[in-house]
Amino acid sequence: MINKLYASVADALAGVPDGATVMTGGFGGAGMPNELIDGLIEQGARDLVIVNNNAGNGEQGLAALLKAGRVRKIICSFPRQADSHHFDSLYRAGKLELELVPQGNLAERIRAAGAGVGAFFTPTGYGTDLAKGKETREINGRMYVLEYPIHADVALIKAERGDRWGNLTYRKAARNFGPIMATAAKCTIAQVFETVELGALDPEVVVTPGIFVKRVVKVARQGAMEAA
Amino acid sequence: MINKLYASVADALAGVPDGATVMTGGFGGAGMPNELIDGLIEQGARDLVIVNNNAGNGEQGLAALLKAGRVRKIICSFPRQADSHHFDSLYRAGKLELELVPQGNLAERIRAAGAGVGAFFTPTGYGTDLAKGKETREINGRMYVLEYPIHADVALIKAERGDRWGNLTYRKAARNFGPIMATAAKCTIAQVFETVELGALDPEVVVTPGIFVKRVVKVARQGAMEAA
Amino acid sequence: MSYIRRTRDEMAARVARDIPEGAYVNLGIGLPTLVANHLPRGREIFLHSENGILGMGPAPAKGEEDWDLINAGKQPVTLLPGGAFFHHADSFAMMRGGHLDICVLGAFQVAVNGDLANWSTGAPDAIPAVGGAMDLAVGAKSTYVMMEHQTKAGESKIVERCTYPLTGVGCVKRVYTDLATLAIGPHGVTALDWVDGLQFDELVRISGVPLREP
Amino acid sequence: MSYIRRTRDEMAARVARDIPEGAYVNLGIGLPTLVANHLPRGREIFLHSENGILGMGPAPAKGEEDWDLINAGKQPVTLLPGGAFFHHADSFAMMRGGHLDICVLGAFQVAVNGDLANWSTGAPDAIPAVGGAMDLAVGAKSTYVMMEHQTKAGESKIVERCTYPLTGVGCVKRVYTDLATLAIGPHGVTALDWVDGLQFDELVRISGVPLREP
Repeated sequence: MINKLYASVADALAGVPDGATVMTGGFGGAGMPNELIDGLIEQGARDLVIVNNNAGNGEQGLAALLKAGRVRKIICSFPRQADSHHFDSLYRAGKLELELVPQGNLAERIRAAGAGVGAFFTPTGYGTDLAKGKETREINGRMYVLEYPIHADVALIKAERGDRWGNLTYRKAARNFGPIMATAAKCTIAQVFETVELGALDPEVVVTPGIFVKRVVKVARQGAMEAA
Repeated sequence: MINKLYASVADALAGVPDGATVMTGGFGGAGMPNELIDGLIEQGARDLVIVNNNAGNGEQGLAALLKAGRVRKIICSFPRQADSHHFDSLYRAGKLELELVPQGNLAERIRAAGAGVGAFFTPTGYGTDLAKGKETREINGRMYVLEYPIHADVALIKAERGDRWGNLTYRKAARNFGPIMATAAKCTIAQVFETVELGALDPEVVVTPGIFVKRVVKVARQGAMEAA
Repeated sequence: MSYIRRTRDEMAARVARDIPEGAYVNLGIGLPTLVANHLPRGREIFLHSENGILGMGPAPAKGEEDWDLINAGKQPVTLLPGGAFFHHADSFAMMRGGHLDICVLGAFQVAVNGDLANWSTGAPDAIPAVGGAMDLAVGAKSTYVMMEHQTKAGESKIVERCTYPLTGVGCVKRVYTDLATLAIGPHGVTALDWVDGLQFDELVRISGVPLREP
Repeated sequence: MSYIRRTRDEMAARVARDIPEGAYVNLGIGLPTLVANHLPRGREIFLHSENGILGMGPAPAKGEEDWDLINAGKQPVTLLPGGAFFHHADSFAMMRGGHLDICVLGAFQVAVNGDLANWSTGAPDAIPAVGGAMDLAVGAKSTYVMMEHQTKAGESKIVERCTYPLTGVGCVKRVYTDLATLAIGPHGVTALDWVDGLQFDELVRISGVPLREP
């Protein structure tokens, strides 16, 4: 019997190696897998490459991971936030490498990794500093930039419900990067607020089929309704 | 007030021009918009380019459209079926142009059109006759073929439920090409078995948001459970 | 003759007037967010948020905030009946694929050829952040900009050529400022309207670039 | 010494034996479809169908057919509890992205370097049709082929070089035939097992290509 449900966050995070590329879901606080990120700090992996839309804010989650000195590089679209001071100071001190990617190119590069697309031409960023040095091409009168997939070793995502096969549903705009990051990582670990019996999720509304998920761990709902 | 609900199949098909590229959903009989295709025969547009997974079988739907001599070219992955005799004879007589595309490249080219991707590198078909003359490239040690989007003027799709904003849900494996074709056409026309009040579709389970749909028409459920 | 500049709300109302029923619209963070408050009641307009929302409604009542339902600026919003959620790749496919009719963005500078600069001032110590700006700039059928006409130092933000790093090339169709509404086309910039009491010659002088009368 | 060829069901059972618990598997149309009937009970294996199904179950009872729930061969199937539906781009992304562990395909020819020919005999009057064959050939972590060892005319279908049009280049890892199980690797083809009574030398002669013993 296949059972992807893990008993604890610590169990679910076992084996994340130093040097791993780790995708973390979330847009602002919505969909941010805070418990898994806290667990990753405990777990101790270092020299990480983080892929996220933002670069952490305040003192929790990604910001705490940065503060703990575990991150070598971050690939994101919007690191600068009102309270992104841990990112800011590490970046200014030259202790953190940054690859800045337009948000839609970030999403499409993650999707391309999951979908086995080798590279794709996108109009976004053409003629800007973020496309400097990249291959460009005119296609049907429009200019495009060639972008490559972003693969990950691990994806940490937050979903709403999950079952023992790893099927997931999400809640409102907390869906954001979760479904595509799940497809792009060798090992996708999902925290959920509720685990359900096999068959309890309507097959029409499963957003992430279990094929993309290796581990599911239930966490208590706390702070989900608060700003993060 | 925006109301995308049309009173009849004929109304919904008004204005499809001669020479149009028309995508038609369906894989085998599942998801095939038979009423809309019958309506298109009535409507009379000629010189069409059809994009579909198959090329019609038996005497109905796409097969009838082919028989009526309305189709100049078909882009599909699997025209040959046990009873695809209308396609077979037109093709053998040189009266129908065929662009044969591996099914996954067909799906991804349709998706690329809807997603504004200018072109993409796919591993599928590399080294085969279907990639002859196409640009190839080695990326990270793997060989890829460059494929371009397929755009359409009109998409005819079959869904299960729809509302006046054009939101759609599907039923089981009848979903197949519907959601991606809806994104790739200038004018997507959906036949549904049920129209519902705005807000009746759970926003978590809308598969095709109304932005991709111009017209929705209700048809009676008949033969949906039969083989087509 | 003297003139009074449009307030931020007047600018937002001016933009809102040009958004027709049935339009699919993305309002950028900052100034453009105000446009939502001025959309005529009874006109059905579909608001898209980059983080996977279509059919976004107004801010919730105090105490009703749901932090899983936020907009691109991370503020709590609501969903209208008929709205839908989707993931980030689908959301940006919606933009990049040209399905949005109008995108309204803030800007540092807009050039007479439609080039847009709104993501970075290029300051050497600045921390770069782009978010969805570049995707929005090229993704809608029409990209509108809403900004003050001049910097605080009195320099025109309508320029011959952007000096700040570009967000998108030749993408802006209209500019709504506190002084005027400008259309950018193949033959240059046309002033569509300007505030009462301001003479056209004065608008041209303030703008510092050639303008055509409507 | 005489030998008896494996029946189609015995071939299917031989393939099924090599599919481990938890595997995500696509069974091609035709012969490979039989494998589903031989998967050991109690071993949870996830069947994928290209038309947007994961967790496909067996054929429904007569009279219970739902024609919105069909497999790649357009035959009615069922869905297991825990299954899911998705659209065609997502379904083929699942393949192309390397998420399937095993894909079992029929074939006209397999070359010693793993080239696969299974979509066209190249006959000048044939109507071409490829379906998902090329996507499946390159999409799974392991592509297995299940076919008769020889054509009706007695020619080996294991060849030095495919004479029929290719479906995929160097993609086949294993071949299950009515005579033997072959593994294709960087050093050529290894016979893993063969039917009782058949001598290895005879298998090599029938195959017409060099084979290694296990």
